[in-house]
Amino acid sequence: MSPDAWQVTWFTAWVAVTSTLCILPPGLALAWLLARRNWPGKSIVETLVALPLVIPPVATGLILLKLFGRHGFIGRWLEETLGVEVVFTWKAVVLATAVMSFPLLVRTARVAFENVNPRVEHVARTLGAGPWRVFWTITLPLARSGVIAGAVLAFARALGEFGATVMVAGFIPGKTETLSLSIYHLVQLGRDGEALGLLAVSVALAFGAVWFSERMLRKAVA
Amino acid sequence: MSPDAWQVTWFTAWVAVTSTLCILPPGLALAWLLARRNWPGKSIVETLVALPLVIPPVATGLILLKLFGRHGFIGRWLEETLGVEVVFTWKAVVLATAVMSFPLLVRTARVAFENVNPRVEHVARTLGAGPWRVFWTITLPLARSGVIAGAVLAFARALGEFGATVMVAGFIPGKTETLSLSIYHLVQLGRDGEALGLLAVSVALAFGAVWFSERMLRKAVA
Amino acid sequence: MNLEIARLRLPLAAFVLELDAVLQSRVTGLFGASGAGKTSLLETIAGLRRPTAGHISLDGMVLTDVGEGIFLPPEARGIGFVPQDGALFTHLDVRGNLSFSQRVRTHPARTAPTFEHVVEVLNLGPLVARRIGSLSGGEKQRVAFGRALLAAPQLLLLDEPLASLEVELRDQIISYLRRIRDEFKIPMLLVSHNADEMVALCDEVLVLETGRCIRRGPAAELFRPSPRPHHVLAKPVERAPFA
Amino acid sequence: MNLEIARLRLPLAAFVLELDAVLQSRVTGLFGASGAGKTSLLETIAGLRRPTAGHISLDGMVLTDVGEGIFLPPEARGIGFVPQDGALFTHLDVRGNLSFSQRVRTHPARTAPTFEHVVEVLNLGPLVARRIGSLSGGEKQRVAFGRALLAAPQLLLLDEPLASLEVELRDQIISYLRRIRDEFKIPMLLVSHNADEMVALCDEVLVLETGRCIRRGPAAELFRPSPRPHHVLAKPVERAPFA
Amino acid sequence: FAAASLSDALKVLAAEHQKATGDPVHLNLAASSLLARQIKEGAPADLFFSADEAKMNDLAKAGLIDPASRRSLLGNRLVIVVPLDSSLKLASAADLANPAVKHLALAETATVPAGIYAKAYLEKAKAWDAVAARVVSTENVRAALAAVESGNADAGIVYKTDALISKKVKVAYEVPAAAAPHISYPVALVKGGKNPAGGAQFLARLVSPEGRAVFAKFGFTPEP
Ligand SMILES: Nc1ncnc2c1ncn2[C@@H]1O[C@H](COP(=O)(O)OP(=O)(O)OP(=O)(O)O)[C@@H](O)[C@H]1O
Ligand SMILES: Nc1ncnc2c1ncn2[C@@H]1O[C@H](COP(=O)(O)OP(=O)(O)OP(=O)(O)O)[C@@H](O)[C@H]1O
Ligand SMILES: [Mg+2]
Ligand SMILES: [Mg+2]
Repeated sequence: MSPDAWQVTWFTAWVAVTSTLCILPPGLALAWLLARRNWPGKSIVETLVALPLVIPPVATGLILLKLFGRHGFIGRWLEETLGVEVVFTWKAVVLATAVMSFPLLVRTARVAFENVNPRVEHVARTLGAGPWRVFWTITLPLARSGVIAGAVLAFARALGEFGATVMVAGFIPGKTETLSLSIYHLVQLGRDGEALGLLAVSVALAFGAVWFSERMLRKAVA
Repeated sequence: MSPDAWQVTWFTAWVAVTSTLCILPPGLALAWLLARRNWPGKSIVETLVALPLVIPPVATGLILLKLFGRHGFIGRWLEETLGVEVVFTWKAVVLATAVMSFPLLVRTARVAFENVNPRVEHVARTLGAGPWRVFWTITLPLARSGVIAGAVLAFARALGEFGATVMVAGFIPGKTETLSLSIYHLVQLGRDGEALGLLAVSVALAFGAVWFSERMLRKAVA
Repeated sequence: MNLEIARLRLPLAAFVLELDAVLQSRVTGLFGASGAGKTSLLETIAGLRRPTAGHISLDGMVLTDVGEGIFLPPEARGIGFVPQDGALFTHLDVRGNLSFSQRVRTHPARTAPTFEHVVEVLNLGPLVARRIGSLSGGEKQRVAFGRALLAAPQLLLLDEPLASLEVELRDQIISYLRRIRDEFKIPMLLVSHNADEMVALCDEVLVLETGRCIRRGPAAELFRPSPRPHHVLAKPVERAPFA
Repeated sequence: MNLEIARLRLPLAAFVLELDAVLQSRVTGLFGASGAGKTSLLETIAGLRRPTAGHISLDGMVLTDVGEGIFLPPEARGIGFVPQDGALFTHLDVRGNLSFSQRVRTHPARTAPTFEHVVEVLNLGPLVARRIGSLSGGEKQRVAFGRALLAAPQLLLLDEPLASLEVELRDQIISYLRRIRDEFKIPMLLVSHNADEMVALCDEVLVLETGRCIRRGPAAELFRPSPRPHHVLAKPVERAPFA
Repeated sequence: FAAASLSDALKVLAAEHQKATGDPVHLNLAASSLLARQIKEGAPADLFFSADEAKMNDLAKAGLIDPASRRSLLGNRLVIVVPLDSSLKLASAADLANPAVKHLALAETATVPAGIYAKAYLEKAKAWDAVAARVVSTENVRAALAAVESGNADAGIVYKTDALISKKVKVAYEVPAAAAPHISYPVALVKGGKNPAGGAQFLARLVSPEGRAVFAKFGFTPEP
């Protein structure tokens, strides 16, 4: 592999890991709320969460661009208060992949949380653990297979995301270039052979994630 | 809404339902095998299943085009034996959305199957139910929340799929035009207002699916 | 009944369950300390665990034979199993649990007690429409028991089916079990920690200890009346004004 | 101990649990038929269920007061609960279950039995490194029991903790419970169907029926020795060559 | 910001530019329509190199580019391609009405430049009505090419530069320059860029004879 390809691979892996880590806290919190609490508007929130899946990625990308762009609501605020520019930087890549993989994490983790027996959580509380500790020591470990599966799905999606990324981050070689963008680009140029090479790299990354998740699961069980 | 838009909406809903229904049997079977059996190459199959998520949609589309195209391996066979042409017809739309949503169903259903207590299945067998009946009367109902969640994810993905669809099915108004393709098209033309209208329709469909799934769950529990 | 268990070996966490026995009584008791291997033995007979060696046959039909690679699946054995923890189907209500075997059975049924009969004897009348999640411990145990009875088995394996029932209901069910034994001629294997139950029901008792049968004999011989007084709730006559 | 339960109302599937009682004994027994409401009462005291009306306080500390909207969360009550089904943490091994409360506790602990002590008395030594999934029924019950003891509670709620244990172990644990009662002065509420256990442990017993306390009094008064013989395993001396 | 089809040539030029001036050039390579969209939403671009005049006109109308800097730099030609093993003989647009052409692959005829040009060509040749029902619109030129490669479309109309990259299609007919609309790649400075001076410098390199030579090497026809 050329040094360029290495650099793209690292960047992609880094983006996928970062975006997965970023969505874990809010994703798990939301999944838990959906699984364990009843509140008005739950169905609406569920639909909203699924949105990035439902609408075509370009549209998601456009919405993100409008929000985070220089004229955008959040973008302007970020630039004025923190001096941070998001669009067309690596931050936009992370943002796009995070938004696109969020629904996958939430849905899968929710199923896992729903399957944890509340009686066991109750007993943990009589043993002196507050709700927060119960979540960390009981709910999360018991739901781990689902949470890990959700994280792997999110990671995989982050590796493959293209439509929204290219809209908010552009395809700037060496700056916002991910494997997925490169593959698209190479396919466009008819350089299928090189595209195939990068595809293999993507698949290897995905395989690594699956393998790692299986190991984590096995360790947790043993 | 214009009659055209209605037609596109119906077609999209129909495609999403059909592709979800098509992947349910193989998806659930595979999820069960991943959850309940240990076999060599399991990690590899898991990675393969996740592939449509990992690689950019165009690449998936290109691979499908090569397989199902007139010179393609499967395409030729289908045409010669059954006289069926897939590419650039509605069948290609269903194919593309099915392939793209398959990993979401499998992963989510797998988590749900893993959470079913095997003891309960064992007892069902001592009561005279064969493995097949146990699956239908015990495993599947107990895993229903996850299976339904997986189906909803798959349905949502099917609504939003764009990249692979446009590659194998083209954008043929009145024939392979889905909401997602229309939205993309309108966004490209800068007709954001109309795009927003169709987006709202997509979202309404997704909301319908979420609402329906919640109802099914509640009925199953009651 | 003729249940033959020959050279059975089943490795467990801390020891190996080993048994060689021919059981021919109508009701055989399994007695032994916590963790002696009683449940594991029942599960092996029911076809839920595969032993590493040995042979099990019931009335001439081979159920398991490790040497010849025979392992009849549980649903073909016609053996009812009431597990210690109930293992009820939480997605069905009580009626759904009780009638489960009737809906799924593929093998022909023996003459069996009727649904109404089982419901009456086990006192399940007010519960038939209830969800499993809202049952009390004893109620769950009775449902699991009724579910197995309605499967019309050729042999019933009962894992402490009376452990969380009060004395009155327990006595009632014991006399019902006696009728099953005599009327329907369904042989049983009964695990219990209660010697009185053993004496009341079993023709023969096996005592297990760390996976081996250390004693075996008629219940009346193995158990003796205790010198320690046994207590029951006194009739409330002496304190009439109360409640 | 001074556990005050005033005008408590908890609607259940078939009836409403209603109770008005001040409990001051060291060990109070709850006796009653399957489904009488015993478990529901314990869960309400532990803070796992919210009653629709009533007041509960322990040694002057208000735990629940529906009128004033007070509901102390379970972790702040210092009440140990051994549920009927164990509800063990399947992702931890036996040691992890036993030491759980030590790791998570935020409220200061009372003087409590030590880990080693509990392990020894409950015969858990060979089990500490085992996974929950491979335990027998009685083993699970003992782990759940030990886990609650190690939480150093101010009050112990025991839901049939001895139901699936053999007589020897049961006797041993009963004498241990007596020591806890006397040495550590932890008061207890004990649910059991076994009158002998009640007589051996309880100072006072409440008899529940469909959600109401129908009788109440010292164990020695409520129960009387049974005329029916009680059986125990006979010593194997008479058949010396066996085993 | 430049059309994706220009990427190979531009990467070479960007590298040369950095070597010569020390200023790095950040390329954003995507479909022209997408780039135009991004610039409209305030993307920080200095230079826009579009694959068609329409997109550039859009931005000019919105007042986002510096009209003085606008140049039509490159030209391209349309060709009709068929699968390598095809026996189809095509000598004019009218031949596309031949029933043997069941599917005709074009890039999307409303948004993608190649599609817009192809449609205009067919209309000019009075062949559009005859073939319209058999047109398969694809997302972009590359997809149209892929459709022909895989044999699912019997013919397609694409750029000459694109036809050259595929070894599985052959050019059946090269549309004469006069018969088709004038295809050109305009380039212009974007207003409000972060580094207008750098943009102008790079633009100068693109229009220089050396720049043109590089484009010519990649199959484009530099315009005067
Ligand atoms: N799946 C398993 N794998 C390994 N060991 C097991 C498994 N299940 C149980 N054991 C162990 O085997 C022994 C016998 O268990 P079993 O459940 O048969 O006991 P039991 O006689 O039914 O006890 P109890 O009266 O407490 O229910 C115990 O030490 C237990 O820990
Ligand atoms: N979550 C619940 N919702 C409604 N009703 C319930 C619920 N849990 C239990 N019940 C019902 O309330 C009654 C009392 O149940 P509880 O579990 O308190 O009985 P119990 O006295 O502990 O019986 P057992 O000795 O059988 O364990 C039973 O009829 C039971 O079916
Ligand atoms: Mg057991
Ligand atoms: Mg109870």
